[in-house]
Amino acid sequence: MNARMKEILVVAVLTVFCAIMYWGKVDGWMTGFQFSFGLSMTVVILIAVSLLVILYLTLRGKLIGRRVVFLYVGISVTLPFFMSLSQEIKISPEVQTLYEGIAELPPGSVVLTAFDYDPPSAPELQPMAESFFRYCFNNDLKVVVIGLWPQGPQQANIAIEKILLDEAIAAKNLQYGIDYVNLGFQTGNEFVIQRMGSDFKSMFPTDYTGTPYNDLPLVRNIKNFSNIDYGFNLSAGYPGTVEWVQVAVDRYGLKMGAGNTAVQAPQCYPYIRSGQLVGILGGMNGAAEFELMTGTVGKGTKFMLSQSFAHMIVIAFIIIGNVAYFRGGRKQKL
Amino acid sequence: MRREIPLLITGIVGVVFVIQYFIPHWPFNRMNAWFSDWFSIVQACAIWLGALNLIKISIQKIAKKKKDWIYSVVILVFFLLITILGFAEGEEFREPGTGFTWLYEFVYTPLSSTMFAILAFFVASASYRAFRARNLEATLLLAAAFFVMLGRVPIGDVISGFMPQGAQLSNLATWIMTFPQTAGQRAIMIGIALGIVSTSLRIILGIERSHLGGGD
Amino acid sequence: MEHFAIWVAAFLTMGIISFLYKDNAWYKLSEAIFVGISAGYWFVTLFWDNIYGKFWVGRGDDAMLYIGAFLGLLMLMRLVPKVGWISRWPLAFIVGATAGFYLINYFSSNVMRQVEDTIMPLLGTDYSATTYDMIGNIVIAVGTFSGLVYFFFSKEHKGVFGGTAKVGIFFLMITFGASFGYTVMSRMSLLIGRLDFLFGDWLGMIK
Amino acid sequence: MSFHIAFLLLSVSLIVPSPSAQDEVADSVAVSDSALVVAAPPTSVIASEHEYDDGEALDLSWVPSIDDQLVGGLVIAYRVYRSTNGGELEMIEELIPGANQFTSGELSSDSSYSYVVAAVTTSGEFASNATAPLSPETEWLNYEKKWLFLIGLLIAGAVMYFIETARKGKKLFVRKIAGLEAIDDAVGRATEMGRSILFIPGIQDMDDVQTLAGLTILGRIAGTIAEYDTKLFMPVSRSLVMTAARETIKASFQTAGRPDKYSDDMVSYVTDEQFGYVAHVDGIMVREKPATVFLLGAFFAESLILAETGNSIGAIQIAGTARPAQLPFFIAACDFTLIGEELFAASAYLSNEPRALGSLKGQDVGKALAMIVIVIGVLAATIASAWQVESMQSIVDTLNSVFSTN
Repeated sequence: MNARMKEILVVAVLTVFCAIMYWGKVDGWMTGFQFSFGLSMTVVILIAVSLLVILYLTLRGKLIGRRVVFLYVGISVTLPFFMSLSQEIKISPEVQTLYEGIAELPPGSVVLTAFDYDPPSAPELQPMAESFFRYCFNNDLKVVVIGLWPQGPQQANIAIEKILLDEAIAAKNLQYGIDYVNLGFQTGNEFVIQRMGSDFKSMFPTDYTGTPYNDLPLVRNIKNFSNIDYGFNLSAGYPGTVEWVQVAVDRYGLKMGAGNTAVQAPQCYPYIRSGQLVGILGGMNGAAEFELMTGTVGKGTKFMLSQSFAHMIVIAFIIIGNVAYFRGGRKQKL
Repeated sequence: MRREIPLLITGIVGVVFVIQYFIPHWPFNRMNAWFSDWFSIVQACAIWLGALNLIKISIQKIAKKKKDWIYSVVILVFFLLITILGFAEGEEFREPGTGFTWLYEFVYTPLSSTMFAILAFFVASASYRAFRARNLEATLLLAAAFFVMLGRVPIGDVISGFMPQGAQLSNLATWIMTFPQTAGQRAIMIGIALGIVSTSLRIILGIERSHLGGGD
Repeated sequence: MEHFAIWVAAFLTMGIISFLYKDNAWYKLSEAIFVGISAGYWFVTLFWDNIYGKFWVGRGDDAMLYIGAFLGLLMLMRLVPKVGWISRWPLAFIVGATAGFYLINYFSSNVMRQVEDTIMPLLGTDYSATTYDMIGNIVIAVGTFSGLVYFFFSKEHKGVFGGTAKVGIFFLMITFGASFGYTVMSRMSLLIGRLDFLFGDWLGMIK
Repeated sequence: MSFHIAFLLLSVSLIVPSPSAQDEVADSVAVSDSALVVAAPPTSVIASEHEYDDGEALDLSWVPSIDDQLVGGLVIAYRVYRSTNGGELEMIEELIPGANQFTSGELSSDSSYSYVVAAVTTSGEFASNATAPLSPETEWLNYEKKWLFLIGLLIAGAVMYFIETARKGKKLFVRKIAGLEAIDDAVGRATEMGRSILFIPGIQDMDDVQTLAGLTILGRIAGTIAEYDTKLFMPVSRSLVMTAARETIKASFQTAGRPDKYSDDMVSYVTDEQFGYVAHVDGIMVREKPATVFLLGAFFAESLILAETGNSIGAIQIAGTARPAQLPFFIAACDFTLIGEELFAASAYLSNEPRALGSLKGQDVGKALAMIVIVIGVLAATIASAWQVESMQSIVDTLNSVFSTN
């Protein structure tokens, strides 16, 4: 069988698979598909056994290629979606301090949330945004949203819309303009923060719908950072937490916590040690921990199983790689 | 002259932007704001140069029937499609329901999310290949990555369950992140900042000037 | 329309993923669509946000915006070969402002602040820190110091100095390893997000 | 003079109580039907200049009413009133009991302001005397930043001193940096193999110093490329970078005496979108198979996608960035990595120009200063807290205040 034939076969198999799955969706028998506990364990054991086989092959001098690694990553992330297994979650200190920082705010405090991320980072940051808003609305904190990334405020709206459907929060009958405001996006990166230090209104003359700043009761009396009780920045890169700390915290003394993608978080750790940040939610784990602290179950908790599996796979391959190295495959390049 | 004037502009503007930090008085207190405005306007003008270049290259490729020229047609078609929509739909081009938004939501977003997501695979293959205990430094790299990776997911504590409270993998991960990691980051950050100070000075003093081109 | 949209998104998603196997027509198509759409997206967005939204709307209130427009115009002179050299002026302006701004900002936030934070007692009686914190503080002080030694350019890494630089490299390696390990999580979650789309939104298998 | 009298009148009217307060007194009495609660007004209300600002604020301080007690206190709030240019008093802020200061913002240095602070009880308001009218002033210098200025000046001075020393011809020692040695070899390798060189200057625009650093390195290696007559291609994600990169390469080719070899097509704009750009560069990498890949500039999440793809095609990769978060990926996937500061040192180092090398010496002065301060500070703080030595503590406090940026 030549390469071209193989490719055609792959595409055909994929098409059939998609067709069956889609039929399952339309028909309904596929929805909420779950492995039983026994089957889940069997799958886990099968994966483990196949890894042992790879280890054995490596010991025999047969190195696997990067595509095999790719395949395992795909499997390890996908299968846990359908497994009925649960795991325990522990709270880390930086999440604890962040939570305490918000918990001590009296009702009516104004919280500024800066949405500095776009849809690609949403899996990590959206669960944080949702549980943060849920906490704020449940505890009568007033929320002002801005974004230094163009798509940030849209992400905020998605989160708010979802949270407002919660029964407890729907019962509060929150009003836009009074209980929360979305001022939208502004270009200019850290310069925006800088200018907000003297005047919010000059940077956000209207909210995202075009309502003038002064017609919004919640923000009408907010001049600058001194009228903000707490800042929360969800960031996936530049501009993000580093800029907020450099300008809003260092220059204007804003009290601030942050939710970062896991990659961004290590860079901000020095800021926790130095007290420039109250706390950090790092990655999906941070989101899951925050969900636990605020007593809700969201996607962060749900996806942690896939997360754990993926980590185990990466670790397994690091071990296999080292076995290959010590066995003498030192000159081998993947 | 063509070479001196830009150098002079860079030097003067550079100095002004340093001292504005120390002067709260007008006009220095407005400098940052003005610059951010000006920069975004220049940026928006410059993108015309980029876009025209993209069009030019695509057309060249199509005209010469170079390999894979058909994909240049795709680039052109989609570029023109979203541009025409964006301008035709006017100021409200980003409102829900516009064609522009549709393209953004169902074409742009999935593409960019997926490109970002395939990093997961590369992270795995890079770990497999690079984290090998070749020498002491590589071993430290490997060990730190190994423990933090394990400590960051709940399963780490299941593995280290036999250890006393406070000495589990998640605590180790936190410890590595809070102390040695912070120390390393700090040294890097201080170094970078000094590097930036010196590079900026070289630019302001006109020692680095290749980006301003030759004297034609 | 909704169905069609999700199919389009799923098609493009899998096109990109197929690159992992090898470069192929599906990927090339997705890539070309991506380049065309995103270049157009920014072209349009920058026009409406910056030229229209910032300059045209705001020019009455802030005459300074005309300077920006002037710089932008000089930039566009590049299209006219004879006077293209003038586009170096706005470039020179931007480079100068960036150099000045970064110089002072990084100096204050990264040098001053980080040095200040490293000044702390390693151990002590009235210090409320635990042994855990004390060891940590020692690690931070030693790590920061030796890391700086590593970056020192004026002295060859030999003798005691070289030994300290070596310790600095160890710290840097731990830093990189830890950051890498920490990042794995984030990258995996992105993939989780995409697969959630494929299996949840598209195929409807996840509730 | 009439101005002052007006104020006197106003304040008097406030004390017994002000018209607006009077209404409230009437209201609350009517509603609560309780006894009148009288409290002493706040005293010693002083308005003063808010220091080192641009003339937009005044500071206000006062001694709280003696009836403002933690237990059984009568005061439920303080209200701050402001009069602009002798006009009517308007309430600008309500503060919690126990408050004794307030910064009044949004002012203009063209007007003068006077303030009255009133203690509020359930029965009404009891106002202080009005402060003398005061205009906020714009300062020309922010003295709070004087240490930052001095230390900055010291380091900048050191950089300039060494630049000058080097210019005069004094030989300065700068140690070798691993990755930089490899750059020429990498260019040579591409030439030998008859393949191309790919240069990526990061994905940020010209307003990031890292992009500038990447371009200056490009300037250095473009000369070598011109000499070797190797093919260079450089897709970029920002139009301004495209313009600047073309200028850079053109200048280098001219200096190398090969202006004829230069072509605008070496640099092409792709898209501003991070991942669209990466998708394209990845595609180019596997199709063109460059022998050498340079990744020098500001990188974000794409760092590993690019570096892993480059690795899979067997290219020699030299990377460098000052984004700490991305360094681990370059270390893992590239052959040589310029770590943070080394990226900025690289162009100076490659240029072999004495002045540029001198600036590296100046940088070292900064590092030496940081190290000395850290050693002294940590020792002093340790001694101070372990043996309660006052003098040591004062050293620590001084250092902290000097290096504090707030």
